[in-house]
Amino acid sequence: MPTMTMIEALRDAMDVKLTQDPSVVVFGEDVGYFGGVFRCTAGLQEKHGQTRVFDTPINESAIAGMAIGMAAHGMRPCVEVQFADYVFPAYDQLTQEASRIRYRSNGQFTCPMVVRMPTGGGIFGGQTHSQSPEAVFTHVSGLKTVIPSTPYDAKGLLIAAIEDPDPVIFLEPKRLYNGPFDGNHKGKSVGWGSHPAGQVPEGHYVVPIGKADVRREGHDLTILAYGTMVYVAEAAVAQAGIDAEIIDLRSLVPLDLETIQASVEKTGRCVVVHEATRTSGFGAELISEVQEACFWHLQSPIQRVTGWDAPYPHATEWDYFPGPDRLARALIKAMED
Amino acid sequence: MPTMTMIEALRDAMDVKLTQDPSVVVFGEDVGYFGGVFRCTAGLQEKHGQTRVFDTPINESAIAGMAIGMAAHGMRPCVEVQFADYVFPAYDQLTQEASRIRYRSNGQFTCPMVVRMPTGGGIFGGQTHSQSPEAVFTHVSGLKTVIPSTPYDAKGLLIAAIEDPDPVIFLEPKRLYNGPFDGNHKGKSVGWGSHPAGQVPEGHYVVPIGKADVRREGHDLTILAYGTMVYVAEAAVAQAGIDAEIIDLRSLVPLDLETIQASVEKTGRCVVVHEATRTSGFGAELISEVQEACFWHLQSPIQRVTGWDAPYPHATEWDYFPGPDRLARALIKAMED
Amino acid sequence: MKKTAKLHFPQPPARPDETPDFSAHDIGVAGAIGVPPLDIQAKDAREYANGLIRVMDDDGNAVGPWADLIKGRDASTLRQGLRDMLRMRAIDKRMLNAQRQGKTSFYLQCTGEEAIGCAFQRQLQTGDMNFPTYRQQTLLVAADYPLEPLFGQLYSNSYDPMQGKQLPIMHSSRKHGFFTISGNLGTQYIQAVGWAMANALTGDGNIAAGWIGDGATASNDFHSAMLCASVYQPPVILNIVNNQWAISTYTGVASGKSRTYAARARGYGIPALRVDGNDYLAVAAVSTWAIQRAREGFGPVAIEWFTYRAAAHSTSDDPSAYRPKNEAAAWPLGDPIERLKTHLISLGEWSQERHTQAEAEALDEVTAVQKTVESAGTLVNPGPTSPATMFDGVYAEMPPHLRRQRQEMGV
Amino acid sequence: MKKTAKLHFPQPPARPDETPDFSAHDIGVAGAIGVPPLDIQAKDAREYANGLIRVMDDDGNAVGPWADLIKGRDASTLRQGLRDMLRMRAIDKRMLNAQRQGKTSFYLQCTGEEAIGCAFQRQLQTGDMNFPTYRQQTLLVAADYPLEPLFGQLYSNSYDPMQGKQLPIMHSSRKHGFFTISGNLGTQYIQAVGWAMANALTGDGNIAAGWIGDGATASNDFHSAMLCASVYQPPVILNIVNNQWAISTYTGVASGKSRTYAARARGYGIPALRVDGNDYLAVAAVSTWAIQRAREGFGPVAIEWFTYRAAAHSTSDDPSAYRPKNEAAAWPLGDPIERLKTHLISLGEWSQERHTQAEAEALDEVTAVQKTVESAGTLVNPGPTSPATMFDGVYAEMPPHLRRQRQEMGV
Ligand SMILES: Cc1ncc(C[n+]2csc(CCOP(=O)(O)OP(=O)(O)O)c2C)c(N)n1
Ligand SMILES: Cc1ncc(C[n+]2csc(CCOP(=O)(O)OP(=O)(O)O)c2C)c(N)n1
Ligand SMILES: [Mg+2]
Ligand SMILES: [Mg+2]
Repeated sequence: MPTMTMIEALRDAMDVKLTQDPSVVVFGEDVGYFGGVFRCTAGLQEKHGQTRVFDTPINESAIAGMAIGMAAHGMRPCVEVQFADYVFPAYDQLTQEASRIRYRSNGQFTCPMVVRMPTGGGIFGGQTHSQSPEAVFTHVSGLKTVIPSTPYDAKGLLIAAIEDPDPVIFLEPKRLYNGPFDGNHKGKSVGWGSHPAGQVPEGHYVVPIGKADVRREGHDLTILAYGTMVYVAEAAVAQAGIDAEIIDLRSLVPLDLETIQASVEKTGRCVVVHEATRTSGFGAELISEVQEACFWHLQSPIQRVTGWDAPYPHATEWDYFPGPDRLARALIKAMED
Repeated sequence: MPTMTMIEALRDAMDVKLTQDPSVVVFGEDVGYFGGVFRCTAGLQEKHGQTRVFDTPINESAIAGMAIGMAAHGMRPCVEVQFADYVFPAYDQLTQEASRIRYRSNGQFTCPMVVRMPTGGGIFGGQTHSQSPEAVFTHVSGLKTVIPSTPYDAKGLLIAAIEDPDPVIFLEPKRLYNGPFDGNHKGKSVGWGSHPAGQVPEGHYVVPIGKADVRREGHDLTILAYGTMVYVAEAAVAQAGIDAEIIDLRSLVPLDLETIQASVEKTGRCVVVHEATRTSGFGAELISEVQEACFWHLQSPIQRVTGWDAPYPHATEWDYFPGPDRLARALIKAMED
Repeated sequence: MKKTAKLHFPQPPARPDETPDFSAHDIGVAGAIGVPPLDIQAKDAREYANGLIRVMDDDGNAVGPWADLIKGRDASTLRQGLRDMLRMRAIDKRMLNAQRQGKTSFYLQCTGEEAIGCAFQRQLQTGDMNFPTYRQQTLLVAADYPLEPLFGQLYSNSYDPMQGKQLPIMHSSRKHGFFTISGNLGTQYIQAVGWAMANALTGDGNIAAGWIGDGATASNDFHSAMLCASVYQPPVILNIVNNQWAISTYTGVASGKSRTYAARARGYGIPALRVDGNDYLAVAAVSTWAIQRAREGFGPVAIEWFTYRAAAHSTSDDPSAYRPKNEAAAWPLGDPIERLKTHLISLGEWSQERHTQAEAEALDEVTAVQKTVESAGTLVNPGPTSPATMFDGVYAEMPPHLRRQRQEMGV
Repeated sequence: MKKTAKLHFPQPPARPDETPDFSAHDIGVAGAIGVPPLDIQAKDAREYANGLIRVMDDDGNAVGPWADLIKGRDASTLRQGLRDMLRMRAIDKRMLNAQRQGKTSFYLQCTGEEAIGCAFQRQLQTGDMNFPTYRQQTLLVAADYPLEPLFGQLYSNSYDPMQGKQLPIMHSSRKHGFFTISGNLGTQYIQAVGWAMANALTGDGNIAAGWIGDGATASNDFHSAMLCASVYQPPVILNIVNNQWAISTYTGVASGKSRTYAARARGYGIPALRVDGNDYLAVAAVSTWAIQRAREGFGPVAIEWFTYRAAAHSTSDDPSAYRPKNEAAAWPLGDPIERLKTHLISLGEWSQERHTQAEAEALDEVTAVQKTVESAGTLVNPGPTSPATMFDGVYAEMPPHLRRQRQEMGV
């Protein structure tokens, strides 16, 4: 089986779908000739032609609006927003339009489209290249929101997203593009080549949307994580020496509550971790569901470890990023309580 | 003391500040000559002139962007978005710009501005005249988000918001504009004239941002509510016959956690209610904070009563709206557990 | 004294207690402006964007090159146009009435603007798609959309194809080339461009038409649409209905110092025409030209339809608060129905008697359907609703959390 | 065969292995375009928006009416301009170097575009405010912003006035008329309009200048700014820096079929001029005129500065992947420093020797400051940071939840 980075896996997913399905088109800023600032679409225009893969003006709401029109017509656009930080001009089109075309037309028109965007910090990108906006999409009914943490999942989820009959917000943890990252920024960076999840099958396969992945089985405590935080969780677990179960959610909406509930009922403790700002982050939703579903099993308060409620700072990035130290402290606290 | 509707109270707040402070300006769609589709600014242009109160093109991001520029210069714009459902084109300017001007310039520039918008359903407005978008603002550090439930608070909070050194999202529960509304839509509608909170002092006063209001003291359970839901809570409490404490949050960010915590520690039970869609709604944040702060006091899971995770439907509006019946059921459940 | 900067605040020509005054508008003369070649470029389209294309002169005669473009057509097509407009007016009348009687929550007329959508739609083919606003019910009517679902949606009853999910006036009919209306102004405009791109990419031979009001040209999506249409050159017609008002706001607040909305489109490199929207023949002729241009691959075109919103913005609005009561009557380009009627009579193809009869027929037909549909329930007397359907169609397949919520609803 | 619609995809004149080719650009001749009256209206500004205002001819002589507008100026102002540009280039050089050495995470040059910001800024008054993008460091330099904070921000060390909160290149200096840069393209443009409205409303006599790249003209905020400037007529100058590229994307993807960006602005009813941005004299003259127009209350004006991005987009970019390596050298309007130098030499006010010396002086000065500032820490060797400051300035007063989080951080 070939080894791929997450970038290659994403590109491969688009390549598979572009090849298979003539209604798939890929576009976005710098996505065509150049192949994207993160190179996710490199070579796709050359291979599939510019009617399938093309550059757009710098207007994210136009990108979303065009995609909606095409999707309603019957095509399957898969568009890129250069950084998740730049999706906000498209927020109206995505949340008020894409999300509701099916509903408000009572099924006459639908909106099968994917909006890919690199998310999260850890690259010294400052306030405008580091944000994690998942929560402002998970609040919107009609949208699905997914986020892979491995090349394998990235390809399988992206194919699933392109084939999904409804609009999917597809978040790509940019810090995982080239290798797993556990938050130890001073450590040596490793590539996907040496990681089992860097093994990516050729051709078509899907990772179904709505299914979480138990990344580590454990008995003491459940960690709910997604994206980069999955690796931070692994590191924190090792550091704290706690037998935690780590669940990689993969899909935020729909959420695999069944898997979560089973785990928390088993462990009786739960810590939620994400990189986005704390207040009204997706962690809040997780905590709400868990405390309601598992109240009688909980032996300590559910903790949140998150980005702070400040814009992502540049110089003190690593004090902002919820790394393994902070998470380990929370794990220990959750065990002590 | 004069009696005012919430509309009159809001207008009076703007009038007071326009009179007192030459740097205050008021603008928005239909806000000038006509005085706003809900009449909140009626008469203000005539009184203060069109350099102070004026109409804008139909572009909410332009409204926000102009306000940011003016606020950075030193003025205090108080702008209206015609319905909260139409704030999304301004989402980029509000969340990526207004919220961070102070931070990213390290205090060289600031952004004292207010964005008023009618929010919530109950007027057969369908998907695009009924939404409650508070949660997608509370997630954004640098913004404050407030929502009054009475004419008295509306005026005092709006004056506080205009005087605040930072940007404030000011949500106006449109169903409360002309009178309290407890969700019994078949009941007779009453005006503010007969309600004590319809008594509004003339001239200048503030209701501080960040302070909740205990609307009803009780011992069995704490209800966290805001906007229209405060009255729904009152009705549900009467209906369920439970001695609940009702807290009107008034300010979502910053949140008066102290008042909330004291109450839940006393009652040991908590129900959260809002009209917005459930997933990732502000209720999730409240639940997270409460379960963390009051875990050892909680005697039953915290319940959420919310709008469903669907676009606001037109015909079945009252099945969508979280009315007193649903809330009463949740109260009883919270007591039984 | 040194000059300093002062802000400018655009004003309408007249306020409530003033005399209507449209003298600032240069409406030109009928027949004066030519028909551009199908492949015209924006840079050569100056006169079409700044002038006003008119076909019918003051006596109802069709004159000039645009008249020639459609002169081969049978008079029956014009009678059909007249009937479409009469039907539209009857529907508006009955629906307004229903709202006044509390049978529906909200309505919104298109009085004075009937020619635009009616004549445009009749030039389209099956498969073409409009991206309308709430004031283009004309497109549905001229696409022969049945009255039952039209009224059904007004009453959110069992005739309602949207099953009560949408507002009374936010129609959708894929079959009739009518894209689901959004309450959020402007959004449909760039979607129309996307759809037209799909037309070109799939080679289906169809076209798209975006619609926007003068006020909503201020929206971001107007810009997106003009820009992307200019860049990718899809087969799209970008219609701007300039009816002088956006609720209480005068069109000057949307146009600023732009000469015309068509001129603004031309700034994007899109050939643009400005047309008398109250002149059924002008609308039919220009639409025919524009649709052919788009369909044959000569790229996008923008059309500013110059008209006047004769009615209130909606049933929530009282225009006497912001403009003279008799302003509509002073509109220099008259009423579209009256003008087409005059033309047909002057051709000897119509008469006052036939007109009166046609008016009555339209009203009778509409009233009859309305009655039938009302029997299934109205707002004051609602038919049975099934709230659980509110969870259908949020997604193609209902995810677990919605299933749980439906259960929790207990219905 | 019937024609059908096909999409168009704009292409650059040349790709990596092709020969640079700017022959499609009509650059006109120096001195050909006149100076419009200060109160010119958009409708009369056609030639200014579609042509190209140039002052220096190929031999470095200043010719034509725009040259006359500034001919009274002392040669020392031009030498200052040259020194500003040399200093700018030295800073770019040193900063790029620092990034290459890993001392900072990111840098971005303005090579080839130095004349625009340098000459514009020197015509402003204290109190005027620029709303720049990341490629207008020229404005800071020509506003005599000290080098210490400039380098301090590059290294996020104790010299950094932003205390490490912002990216190296996202400067802010209220005192120097430089609004805090946003990473989100376009947003500053409508904010500039709002600020200018405040200038007019408070009567402070100052003006605002918005800046945007050709690529970012596609953003919604470009539209908002043009629209609101047209509506309210505030004292704002809306600058468009057309440097032919937006990262890897050719300017044609932003312009579509618009003739020029200036022409697009003119569609909004704003008088617009298109100017050779590599001609220091043209920039100085047009800026002088535009600033006077705005300040004296004649309303907004748009200026398209026609130039070429000679360097990579940023240190993350390698332009050889999408354009010919030697394209910059083929730019028909040359290099701004070379051109001003030639002009000054032809005036007898400068020499090659003085130039070489000035270059060295600039580099020495910059290098010296850089050294000093580096001693306080760089990315590879960071100075002490105080993470707790990350909570300062989110709000004027720290709310309880941030106080709790600061505590939780444990610093
Ligand atoms: C994004 C958005 N902002 C505001 C509104 C409220 N609104 C509804 S109709 C309208 C006026 C529209 O005027 P125009 O575009 O001229 O269309 P007309 O009503 O004249 O047909 C406004 C401001 C809205 N629906 N959407
Ligand atoms: C809203 C937004 N979308 C995308 C980006 C990513 N981005 C940064 S610079 C750039 C190109 C800008 O080109 P242009 O406006 O021509 O300015 P130039 O770099 O040429 O000076 C892009 C797409 C961004 N910063 N903001
Ligand atoms: Mg209108
Ligand atoms: Mg550029």
